[in-house]
Amino acid sequence: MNGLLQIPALSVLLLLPLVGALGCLAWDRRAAIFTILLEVGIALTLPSEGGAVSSWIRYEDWQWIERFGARFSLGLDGFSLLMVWLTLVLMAVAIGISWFRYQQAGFYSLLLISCSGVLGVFLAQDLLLFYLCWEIMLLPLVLCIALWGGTKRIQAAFKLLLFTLAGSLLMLLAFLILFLLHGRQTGDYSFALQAVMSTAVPPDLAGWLFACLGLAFLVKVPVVPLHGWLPDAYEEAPTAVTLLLSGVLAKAGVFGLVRLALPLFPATWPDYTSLMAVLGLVSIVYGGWMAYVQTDLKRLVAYASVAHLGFIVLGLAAGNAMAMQGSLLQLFNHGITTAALFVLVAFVERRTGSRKLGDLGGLWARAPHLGGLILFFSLAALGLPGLNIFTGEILILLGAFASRPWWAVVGMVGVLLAACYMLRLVQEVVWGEPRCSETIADLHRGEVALLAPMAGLVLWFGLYPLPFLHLVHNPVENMLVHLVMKGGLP
Amino acid sequence: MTWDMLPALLPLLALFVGSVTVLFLPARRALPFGAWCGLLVIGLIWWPGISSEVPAPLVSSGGFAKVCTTLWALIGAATCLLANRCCLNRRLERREFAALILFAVFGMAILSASTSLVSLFLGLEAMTLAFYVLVAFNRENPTGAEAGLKYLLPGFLASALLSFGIALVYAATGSFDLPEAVLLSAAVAPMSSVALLGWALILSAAAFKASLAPFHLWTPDVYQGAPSPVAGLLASGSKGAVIAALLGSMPLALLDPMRPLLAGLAALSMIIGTFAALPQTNIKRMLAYSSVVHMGYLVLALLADQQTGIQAGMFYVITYGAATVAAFGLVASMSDSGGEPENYAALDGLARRSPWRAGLFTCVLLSLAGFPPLAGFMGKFVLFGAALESGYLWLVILALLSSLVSCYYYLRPIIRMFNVASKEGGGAPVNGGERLVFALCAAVILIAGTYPAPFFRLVANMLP
Amino acid sequence: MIVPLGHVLLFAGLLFVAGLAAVLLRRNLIMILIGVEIMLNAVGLVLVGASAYWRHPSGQLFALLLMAVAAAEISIALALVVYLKRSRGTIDVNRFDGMKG
Amino acid sequence: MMGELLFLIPMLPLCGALIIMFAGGRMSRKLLAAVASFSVIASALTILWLWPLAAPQTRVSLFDWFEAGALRVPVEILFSPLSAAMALMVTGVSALIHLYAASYLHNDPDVRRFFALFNLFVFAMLIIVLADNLLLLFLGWEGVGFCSYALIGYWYRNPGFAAAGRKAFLVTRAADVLFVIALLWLFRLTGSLSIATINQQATSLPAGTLTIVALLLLAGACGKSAQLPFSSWLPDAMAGPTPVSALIHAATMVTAGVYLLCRLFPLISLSPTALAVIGLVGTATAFYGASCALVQRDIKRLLAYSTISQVGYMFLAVGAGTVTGAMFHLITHAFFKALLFMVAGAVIHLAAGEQDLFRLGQLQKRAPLLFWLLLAGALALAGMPLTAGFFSKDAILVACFALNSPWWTGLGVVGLITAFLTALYALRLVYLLAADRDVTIGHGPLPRGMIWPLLPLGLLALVGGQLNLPEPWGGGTVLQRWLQTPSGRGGTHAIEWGLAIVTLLLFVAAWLGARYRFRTLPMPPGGGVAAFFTDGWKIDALVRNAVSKPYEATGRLLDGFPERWYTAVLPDWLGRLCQSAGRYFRTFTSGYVTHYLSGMAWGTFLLLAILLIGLLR
Repeated sequence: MNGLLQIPALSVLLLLPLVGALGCLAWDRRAAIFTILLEVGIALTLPSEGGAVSSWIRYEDWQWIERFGARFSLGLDGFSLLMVWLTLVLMAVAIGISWFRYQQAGFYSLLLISCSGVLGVFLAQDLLLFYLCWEIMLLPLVLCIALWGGTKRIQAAFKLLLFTLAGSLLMLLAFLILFLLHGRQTGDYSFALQAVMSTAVPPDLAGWLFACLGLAFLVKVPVVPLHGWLPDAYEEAPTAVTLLLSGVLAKAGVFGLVRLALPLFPATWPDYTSLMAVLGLVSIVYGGWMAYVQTDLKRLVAYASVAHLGFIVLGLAAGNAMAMQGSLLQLFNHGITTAALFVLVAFVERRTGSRKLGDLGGLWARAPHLGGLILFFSLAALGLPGLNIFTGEILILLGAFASRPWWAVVGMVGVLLAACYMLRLVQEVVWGEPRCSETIADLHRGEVALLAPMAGLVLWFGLYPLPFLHLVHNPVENMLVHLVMKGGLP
Repeated sequence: MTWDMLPALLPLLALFVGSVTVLFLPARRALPFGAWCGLLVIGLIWWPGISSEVPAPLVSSGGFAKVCTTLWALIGAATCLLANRCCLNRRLERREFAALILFAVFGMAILSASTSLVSLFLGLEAMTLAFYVLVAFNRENPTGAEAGLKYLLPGFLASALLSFGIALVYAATGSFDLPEAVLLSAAVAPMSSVALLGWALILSAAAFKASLAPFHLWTPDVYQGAPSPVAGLLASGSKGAVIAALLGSMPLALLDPMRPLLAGLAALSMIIGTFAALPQTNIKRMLAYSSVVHMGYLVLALLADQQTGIQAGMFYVITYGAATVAAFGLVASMSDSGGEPENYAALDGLARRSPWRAGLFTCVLLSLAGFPPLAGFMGKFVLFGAALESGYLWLVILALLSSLVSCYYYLRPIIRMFNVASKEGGGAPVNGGERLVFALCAAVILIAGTYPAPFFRLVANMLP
Repeated sequence: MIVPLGHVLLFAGLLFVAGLAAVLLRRNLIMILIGVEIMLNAVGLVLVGASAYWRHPSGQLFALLLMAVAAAEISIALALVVYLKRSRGTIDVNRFDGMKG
Repeated sequence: MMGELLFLIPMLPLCGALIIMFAGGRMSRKLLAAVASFSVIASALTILWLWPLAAPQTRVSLFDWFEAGALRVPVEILFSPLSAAMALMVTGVSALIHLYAASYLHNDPDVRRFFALFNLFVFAMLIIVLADNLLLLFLGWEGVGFCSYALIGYWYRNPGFAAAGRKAFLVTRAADVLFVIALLWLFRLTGSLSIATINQQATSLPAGTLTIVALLLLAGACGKSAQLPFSSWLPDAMAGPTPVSALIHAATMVTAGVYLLCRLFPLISLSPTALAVIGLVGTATAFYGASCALVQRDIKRLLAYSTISQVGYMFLAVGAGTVTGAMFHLITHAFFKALLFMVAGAVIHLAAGEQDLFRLGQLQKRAPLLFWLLLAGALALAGMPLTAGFFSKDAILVACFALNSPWWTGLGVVGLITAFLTALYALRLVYLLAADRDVTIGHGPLPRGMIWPLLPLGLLALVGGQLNLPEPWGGGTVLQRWLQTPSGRGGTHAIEWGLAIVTLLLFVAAWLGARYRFRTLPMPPGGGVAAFFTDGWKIDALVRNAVSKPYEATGRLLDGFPERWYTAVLPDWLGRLCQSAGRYFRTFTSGYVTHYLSGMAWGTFLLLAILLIGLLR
């Protein structure tokens, strides 16, 4: 706020990756590592700096485009902090896993640009800035897929681009309409989120606008009927991109839902909760079912990811503090676990040259560490208590049961399905007589170093999630208060 | 006409005198002279010592005209700088080339500054006459002559339509003055349908110049056959000037019956342009269809409320102009004595051979596609916002859909540039003039996308 | 004014359509150009008629301007005709179809 | 302050597991076994040391696991008489089995993984036993499930073994789903997940809801305890090493369901319907298990069905309202079933891995001590009077008959029939193992480490009845007085004695029958009826055909349509549609300038037409 004396840490956080991207191109791809380390450093110091006076840990605000009252304003609260951490962790993992595989600086440059966009999405407090960052985060990854992906990369990239862009254009339309409406009502043409939130939107229009935003965000997540881009994009993308898509961009979708769609149209929200819950449940069951019959490891994990994201959407729909906290926490948990699984799939493929379930088996006999980590993260993914996914799932289910029991009951079926497909993966990859050649190596030190922190986070969030639950407590409370005041909740 | 009108006319006179003078210079000086001449004009416009308070007849000298003339002069100067390589490669006559460019800019300046249907006609014809020659300038090449023919005949037809339209408007209202003629058209009850007929004919002619569907058929052939710098000038300057004239002095949207016409043109352009660009494999033809789409977007500005319409439209013209000049400039800069690299195949591996060109081309195409944080996004944003404000939701949705589909054809060349391994050696190095133009365009694309406030202040100056 | 403006407009309209027909239906470059000239003459007719109707000379001035412009246009066109005839040996416009799609 | 030390009880095995996992790479085989055994023994000693804390119900909390909304889940231990007794049984039996396993796996290359999982299992089991919060209990619940999964598939190179582990996990998971639903429901009703709080508030809950919740809990318990209809995983689970079967699938984990019901008995007992169903499930399973055990050829599968059957008795006990009876039978069963499994392991070891009863024999000649131990276990299982099994089983049946209702009397009669069958198959096992025939001989002599851990168990199997000797027998009902749990309606002396006599008669009948049928070299059972029983009433095939196969097949169908169609075919088709629209619009630009001129003319006409329409309106 008084940004003169303090370092504007959020802006630095947001813009540094862009500098890093230029550094990659101009100097060397090592700039990416320096950048991401610096970013992690900044992000870790963030909570200590701010005061606990308001709900914002930090807030930075600059004039940007007077003509539409768009401001360069960034705000950080517990929820965004969690998301920023997730982004940076996964970005570091993405860079790490690509390091020996892709030599071109452009790859890292694109990753960093996308990183900047994602951070912007998590921090922006202005609709225009949000939209800008929303697009910036997507395109570099699309290019990464198109340039470094598998055999069907071009189609996959375009499918991803067009599906999600269709959503985001709807979002742009909604923002524009909201902007004009607000301007007409108050005479103050502004894109600032706080200002626009006070607009009185006629109920009919609010329904449409909410649908636009909801579509935009849910395509990104994605929930099941909107997931058309997902299997191919996940399968064809380089692992770094896959894990960012599932680990970070999907989260941006939910984040947008929580941060924009709900607060902007609180009164509309009750009309849509049932639909949202049904979408979540369909994702859980359908995703789980599809995951079970996949023969490609990456596709299996991709559908598993859809199923898990369904829980998060379900938690939002449940609309009570417990479920929402669970959902927000689950964003982080899912990010870590799914990313780790994708990383492991990449390691398996690197060693055996195949991702087909039929070609694999008996990994434990050849590479026990790799097998062990696959088992570990699979257990996390199937919701074993004490590991991170369980933490979020049980909170979501408790919350969902409290508001509509049958949602939780259907959700529980998803828990069973998760066990089915994850154990199938373990069965076909880890156990059995080894089918791969004798010579494959176990994880080397660098690979362990990549996965060990993630495993640590899985345990930490599974066994002692309390600090993080406290982190998202205030944001959830604030939002619920807002919803209740605006008639979004009884 | 008196001497105190001279300051107002000075930029136009400078362009005209320049275009004559350049013919007497040594050939190697001609194109730089053209560029300097453009800068001189800009200087004359903005030099505080020259006050243009006494208006000249037929052309205005207000803020709108000043900014427009500046734009066309800049684009003209850029075209001169970009033309050098292609003139040298193909041994074209540089003096005449520079003279024609300056003359075309002269026509554009009159066109966008016109306050009367007479000057409008005059400007349009001056510009078009220069382009007839410029398009066919590379006459050794059979496509050059063919392009000339394909621009000439529809151009003639358009002139006829335009002049008949003007004559009808005059017959109905008794005035050539703009915008009185527009405002009178609604008032002269018995004759208003004649006036409207006249405006519709004028609109068809303008649609031809701006290549709005279904008047766009010449565009791809002419862009392909013309030398790239000329195509760039044609796409950015000539179309921009026509749109500027429609925006600034001919508020057709004030006539209610004209609105569906405009909306129809916009819708058709977006649909046809977008789809027809999809299967293209020739860069210049793709850019041609893309320009059809962009002109369709620009019609939205015509439909908007005039104040916001002018701002949004001119901002869009600036962003689109920068991107288009850079795109055609890049094609020109990669040309050699064998011709220009037209097919996508020529782009394969460009990122290896010439990373800066590839980078700029990527920026340009992404800006045209409207990806933030590049200028094209901001342009579309204000444009669609303006259209939405005046209630054209369906057109905005159509425009959004067309932007969505258009991503495909903008991204395809980008992917080829980076994807396929290099086949040939590095292209010719970028020369100084080109570097200047590219830097300027890149700056506009980036700044207008991330911090557009100065540009908005600029276009806000244009309001009457 | 002896002839009502309506008649002038009607006649000019017919003339214009005739010229348009020539432009659209002929494939010979010269014939197309003649068609355009007919259309321009229709324009001149309207201008002069309207000028008389409004008792205002500007229409006639415009007609003169139009003639000059038409002359300039036609000179360029004829130069092209000569060039095309010399290089390709034909002035059938549809023989020039090297670019399409 | 002493209270905090209670956390040592589960933490010691966990530390053992972690040490073995992370530092075990450089340890010798002996050291591994020593670390693993020591951590469990230390845990058992800690329980004994802190035993005084149990009577006053010590409750210690370490930190909060969750806190969100109304939910607060502390990591809290409740050291009550019930949990202390159960914990002591678990650690004690575990310690013996750990020692046995050290010898049993003396030449297995992967023993580090075994001991790590084994210790982890003890940790998770102790969490179940000691947790007061249902969510924490669920942590242990799933933890033992995982360990069971990993240990069943311990010899992972055999895909069938790994699949058996997976089956165990999935079947129990299916039941757990119902359990978690009960948990969610309880939270919604009481706003807490603490067992104590739930039990307290249970009386204020509506009766219908209560019944459903109790039945859901029953389902969860059935999954873990391999009761009908979730029983089919246990026989397959015998793929694991025998110590695993002894510890997890006989003595401890499979009784976790019973333990859960005992803990939540105050809640469950409020619903007579639920109790009736629990009794029914228990009796049915007991009969089912016994009927299947009767015809098994595989020694371990026989014991597995026997376990299913015996755990059924425990359910019957809970249904009949005697928690003490259930716990009593749970403990005695742990003794004699662990003993039987370990004897079976030794027998298999002697026969070089042969598990077919009809190829084993000559036990009393080759290893007389082992034979006597077998006999002790089998007699306890068969419920020979004065053995541990006799007293604990009788307690249950007494409780049934004492209720004096047709339903419970009926169940009691079935229980008696089952007792006869039990005696029959237990003695069949003895006769077959003692049979005089050519047998495979392998591996040389039995390691001593595999014998002596059996001795205490053998002793306990015979005299364990003293733990809770009923009053008419002059016993002090030690267990009952210690646990202070409901023990059902006390039986009259007439019922006690009558039942004892009937049981004795049944045992004798069974002995005579077995002697007649199995003493001389019998043929293996054959024919369709036998196959039906051998395959566990074909439940497996039923589930496979009704659930697994349709699930997978439908999944494959859906993967083709709509999934592939929607994610691949439809987008491609749309793309092609756009492209062909583009090609169509391209044809307008035909290359003929006359067409371009016509295009302009048409365009003008179009504009004029729009104008005209507008004007006419």
